[in-house]
Amino acid sequence: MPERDGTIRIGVYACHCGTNIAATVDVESLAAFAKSLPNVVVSRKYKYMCSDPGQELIRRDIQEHGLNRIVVASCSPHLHEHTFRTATKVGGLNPFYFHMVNIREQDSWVHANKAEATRKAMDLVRAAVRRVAFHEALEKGRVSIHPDVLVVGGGIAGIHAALTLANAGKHVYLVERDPSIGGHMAKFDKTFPTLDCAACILTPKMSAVKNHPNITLWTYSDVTAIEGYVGNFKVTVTRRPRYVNEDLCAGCLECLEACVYRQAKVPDDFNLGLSKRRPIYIPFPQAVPLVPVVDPETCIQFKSGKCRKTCIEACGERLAIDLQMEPKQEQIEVGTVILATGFQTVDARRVPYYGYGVYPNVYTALEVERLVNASGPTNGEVVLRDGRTPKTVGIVHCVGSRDENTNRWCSRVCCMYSLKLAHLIKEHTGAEIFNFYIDMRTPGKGFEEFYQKPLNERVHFIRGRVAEVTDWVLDPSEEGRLVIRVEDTLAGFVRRIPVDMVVLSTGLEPRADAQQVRRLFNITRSNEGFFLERHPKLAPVNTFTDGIFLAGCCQGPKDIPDTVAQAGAAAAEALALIDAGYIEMEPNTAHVIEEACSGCKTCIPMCPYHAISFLEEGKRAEIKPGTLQRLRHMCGRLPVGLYPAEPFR
Amino acid sequence: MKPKVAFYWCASCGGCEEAVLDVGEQIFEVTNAVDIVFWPVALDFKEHDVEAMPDASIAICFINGAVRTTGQEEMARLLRAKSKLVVAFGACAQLGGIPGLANLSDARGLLQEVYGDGVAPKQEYRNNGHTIALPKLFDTVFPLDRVIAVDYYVPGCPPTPKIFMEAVEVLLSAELPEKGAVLAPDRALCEECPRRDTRPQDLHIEHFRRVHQTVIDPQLCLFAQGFLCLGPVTRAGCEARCILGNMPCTGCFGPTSRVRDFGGKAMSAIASSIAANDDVKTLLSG
Amino acid sequence: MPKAFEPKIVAFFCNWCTYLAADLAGTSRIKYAPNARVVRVMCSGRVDPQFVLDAFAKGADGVLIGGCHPGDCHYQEGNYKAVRRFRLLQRLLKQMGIEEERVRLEWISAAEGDRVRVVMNDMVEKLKALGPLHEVKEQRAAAVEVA
Amino acid sequence: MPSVYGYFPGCSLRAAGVAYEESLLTLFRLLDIPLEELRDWNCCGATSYMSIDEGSAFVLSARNLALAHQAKHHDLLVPCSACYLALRKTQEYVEHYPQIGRQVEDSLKIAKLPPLNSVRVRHPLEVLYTDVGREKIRSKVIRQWRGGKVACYYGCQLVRPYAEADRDHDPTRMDELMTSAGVPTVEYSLKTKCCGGSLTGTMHSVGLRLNHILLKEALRKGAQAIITVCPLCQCNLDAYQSEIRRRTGEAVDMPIFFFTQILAWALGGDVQSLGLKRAISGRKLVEQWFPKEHAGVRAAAKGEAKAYA
Repeated sequence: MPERDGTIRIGVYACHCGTNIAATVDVESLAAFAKSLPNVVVSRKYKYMCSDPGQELIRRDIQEHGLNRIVVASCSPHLHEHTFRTATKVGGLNPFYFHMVNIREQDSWVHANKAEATRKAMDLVRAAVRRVAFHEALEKGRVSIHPDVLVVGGGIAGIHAALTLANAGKHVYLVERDPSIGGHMAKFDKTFPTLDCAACILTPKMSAVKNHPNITLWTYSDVTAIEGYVGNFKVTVTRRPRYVNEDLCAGCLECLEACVYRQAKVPDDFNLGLSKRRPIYIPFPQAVPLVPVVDPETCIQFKSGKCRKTCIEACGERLAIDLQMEPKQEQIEVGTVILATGFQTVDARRVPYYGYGVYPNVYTALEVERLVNASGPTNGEVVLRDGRTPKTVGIVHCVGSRDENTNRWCSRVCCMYSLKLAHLIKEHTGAEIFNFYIDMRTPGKGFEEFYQKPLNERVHFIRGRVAEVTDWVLDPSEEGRLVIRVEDTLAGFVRRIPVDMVVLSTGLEPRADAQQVRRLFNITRSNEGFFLERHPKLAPVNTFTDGIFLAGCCQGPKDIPDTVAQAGAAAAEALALIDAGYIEMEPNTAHVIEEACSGCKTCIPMCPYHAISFLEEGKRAEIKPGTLQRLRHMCGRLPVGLYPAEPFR
Repeated sequence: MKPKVAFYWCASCGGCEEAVLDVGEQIFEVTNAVDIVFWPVALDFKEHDVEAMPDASIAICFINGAVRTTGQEEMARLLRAKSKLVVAFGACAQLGGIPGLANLSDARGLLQEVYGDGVAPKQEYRNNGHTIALPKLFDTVFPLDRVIAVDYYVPGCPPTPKIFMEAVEVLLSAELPEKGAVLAPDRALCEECPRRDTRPQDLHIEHFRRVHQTVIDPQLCLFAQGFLCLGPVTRAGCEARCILGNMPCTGCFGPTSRVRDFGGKAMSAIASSIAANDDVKTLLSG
Repeated sequence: MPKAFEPKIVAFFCNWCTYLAADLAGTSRIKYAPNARVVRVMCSGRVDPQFVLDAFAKGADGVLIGGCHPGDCHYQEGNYKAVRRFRLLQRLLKQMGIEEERVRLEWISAAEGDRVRVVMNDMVEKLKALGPLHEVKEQRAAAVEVA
Repeated sequence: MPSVYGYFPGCSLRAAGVAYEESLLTLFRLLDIPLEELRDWNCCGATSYMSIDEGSAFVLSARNLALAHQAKHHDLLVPCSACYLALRKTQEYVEHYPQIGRQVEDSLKIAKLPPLNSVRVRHPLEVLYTDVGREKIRSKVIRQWRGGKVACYYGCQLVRPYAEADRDHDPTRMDELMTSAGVPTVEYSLKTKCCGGSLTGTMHSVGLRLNHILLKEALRKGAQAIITVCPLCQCNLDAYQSEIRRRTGEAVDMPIFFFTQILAWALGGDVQSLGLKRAISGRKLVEQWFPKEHAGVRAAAKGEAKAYA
């Protein structure tokens, strides 16, 4: 729609949002007020501006009244700015001739006094009407997307995302900090609610990663630097030395046997210290890649330089073991990034009254996962540290979850894995099992049905938060056992239940280094510390940084099915960008007004993205082509020449 | 008949008056072209002579200095009535200039500061049946356009001969510039600074200096040396005279047309060039 | 009876944190004082001192700038730039006779909806105690007799 | 470490807990740490008052803090756990609840006392552990322990809710100090459980039961004595053992010490100046472990705490 003789003709639309706005803001007077403002040609109110008829109003008015600027007073621009820009465009105007006024989130919902809220709405609308006249028509630029993808974290989330992308023909760099991919899932025995063997469903995917021609797998590695922006990230990956050359090693593992340590003496991280390993080791039998690692902290050669180096001898002609190996930096370019950095379980010592670390027979659930696992430290035997088989077991739910003293959130998986462990321990030992829960939460497909299984197996369920796990004795029957003190809130009295083994169902929390990762990738964390998604419902795998997506528990606690679903979604989001080949950039970036630039260079070091360069010829500043995307903050520090375009003047 | 021109000074050091004469022999070109009808510093016309002139009979009136007293305000209003064009001449008339520094205090504070407990000037003095009254001080010093409508601005402390001659030329020509224009280039001083090329592209200033504290390098960008040179935010047109004298720019030409608040913008530019890697704690604690 | 003084606040909120926090306050139905008018900027680093001075010149009693916590800037270091300028601006305003409490820089992350309430209410309370900015200014314009 | 600590004895140390004060003063003298008793101190406002009229209790409590401020004390030593908690609670509430803060301030104004301040309320356990340190104590030990194993019992008020004197659920500092003094301790999982508190007076059988559990478990863990930091805990555990014997027929008879008694003895305190003669239960062990001939450093006479500073 062409402008009539260059005059500004504004349409203002005030939204009731049902009663969300109308209950606190007098929308009628707001619309009347808007009509009285300069350049306002049309002013309307409507029940739901975001609805089709609401948008249609805008379109029609643009055509019938020759409007050339649109102001909508409704909700937050984070919600519907795009909607109304589109409506403006459909009406035939440049979408940037639109401006939005937030009178819901920042007005009607936060104020109680109707007169005050209405006054505020009027002020905001007046400002918007004044400002929208300055808006300029902007065209979206395009930036090409590098087709390669970086996936950070090789747990089930990272593995699934990487495979999805690789199967779609994209090249993926999968970076894992541990010596093997597999993550937490590799430690599990069975998975709820189907009791699939975790290894049986995971290891094929791990091998597929290793063998996929489109996946470059770097384990024992960290992303140490990233710069650039969506479509064009430059990433530095530091590969820590594992002292065994991945290309030369055949995975025969003879070096492990040959180690001068006859007895394994180092606590095994993968088995949470429940077993021992040698200084040269593989984390677990199905490790991918199946290449040993030398731990310089415990290897005699590293400590004293006086080892017989029997490992090197055993390796023989392969020469795969290289104790001189140095960290190596890899530089890659990718267009998108999927973060799947996972979680950590709560340190059970943070709940001192449950006695973890004090009484040897108090275990964490993850430790018991290893105990019930056939390839675990006890070959699947559930035995106590002294070798006895427990006759009674107490499983304490919500350790480090739903707790003001540790973490407030529900960790979502503990109820289900506790049921699973109850079943597995029962199966392995026939022990009498007590579950202590606050609420049973089984909100997944087949979950509630699964709850029936331990119920039918006569596992006891006691509703009440456990007060303490202790060793003090009231009754001779408690002698030598652990006593769980709990208020049974269904029976209505306090109970003391002596058991042989206590399993603490520890919750999920952000990894200790989540803050560093957040800074590195320039994303946001939510209050509890997990990475923040762009929108909790409508953009659950996006971040506020374009081109960086989230998958799995780094975004919040979730089970394997949800993790895999989210990993697939993240891969799909990345694919959508890659297959489009380009991304439309928000055009509201800085630009240089050439005739105003005096070449003072003040702006050049100001830009954190190094997007401004100085042209010796003509002595002018210039925004480097293709670097506009991250300049959206419009450089408030620029003295004269570099001026922000609309709408963020 | 030659067009009539007037000069007047308000709160001013007199430098702008000299600046007119600084054009040297060219002054005769001016006097050939115009009739100077009022110029207290040089010619013996009085206020009542101006009062006697018909309204709008003066073609151009150049007023320098800020408005500090009621007397200056009265003269400004009188000249406005008698002139077709009023030009705020020099930094004080345009922006407030050095007299504007008095706005850090009020009038009473000012008198206290200057005279203390000594002999203060009297508002009225009587002798032999005659009374001499002093004009009253404003609490605030105003630039000229806060008191009367101003048509054009000639910046500078003082305006250079070149700027002055160009202004006279253009104002006598048939094609007048847009009302309210500042008659100097709308670019920053760096544009015409002889040291522009010596400013590094990645400037991070670690220490600020005052000119008396150190030996000033006569070649290098003064801002890069840590002096508060206002070149990046100041309007060009002075031909970088201070810089040629090895002194940082004090901003007498005022801001360019795109700057809303000169001081604010200057501060912004300075703050932005402070070394980026400050300790965060120091930053946050101020 | 004269109406109680209600301070006018102009707030500049960063699009990525404080503006989202204010949205969150809304969705959480947290109630706070209605005195501020929020201007959305893409980064607290975009807040030119000119904006603040202009707000005061046009009748604001206080200016609030909301940015991301140090280290959390969406544009890497915009908030550091903001804090530098803010420190200088505070000194300038003090010289101009504008009390320090009238301009405030707060770090409010997208998750801190309640912090918006706390800061807004606190600022309104402090400004009420200070009174309007412009009463002082009007007085200054009058002519004063010399002795 | 301040050069002098303000000292707030509280009522218990002048009544049932005299032994605590006697041994504390001896111990601090042995360590050359001057204590200066707060002049004109009053009730800390503790438990019972706090639950009947909180406002007045805070004012009472605050007066002591204000006096400490007036006397320019940086640290105020408060040996009784109830006093310690009452004073700490007052500081917290005054700071976080403006209404209480105003009430307290108004009342102090009437008494012409300065408003509340930042006096640090310190329990001797914390002072000995952090300010003095285990090293120094170990170096000053001159008597070798010949008694049996002991159970260190911390009680409730010292560490909850303000876990400043030690960790809230698993305090260990008394155990560590005992080890430094060469006294063997047992793992005692009831170390922060209820001693019966004032229930021994109001609901006697309930209080007695709680009390009994503590004694029995200590015995079961192989301890021959219980060490305490609180006059109420000490009194409860010490005073009712004969009644427990009578009611249950169990042979409970173990001495209950203040940790200051043990430490002062180990550092060479005069056995007469440790209040040991005031023990009710386990007298035989007391006499055996602390023979009369152990003379040595004495604290100044009662009420003269200031003089020896």
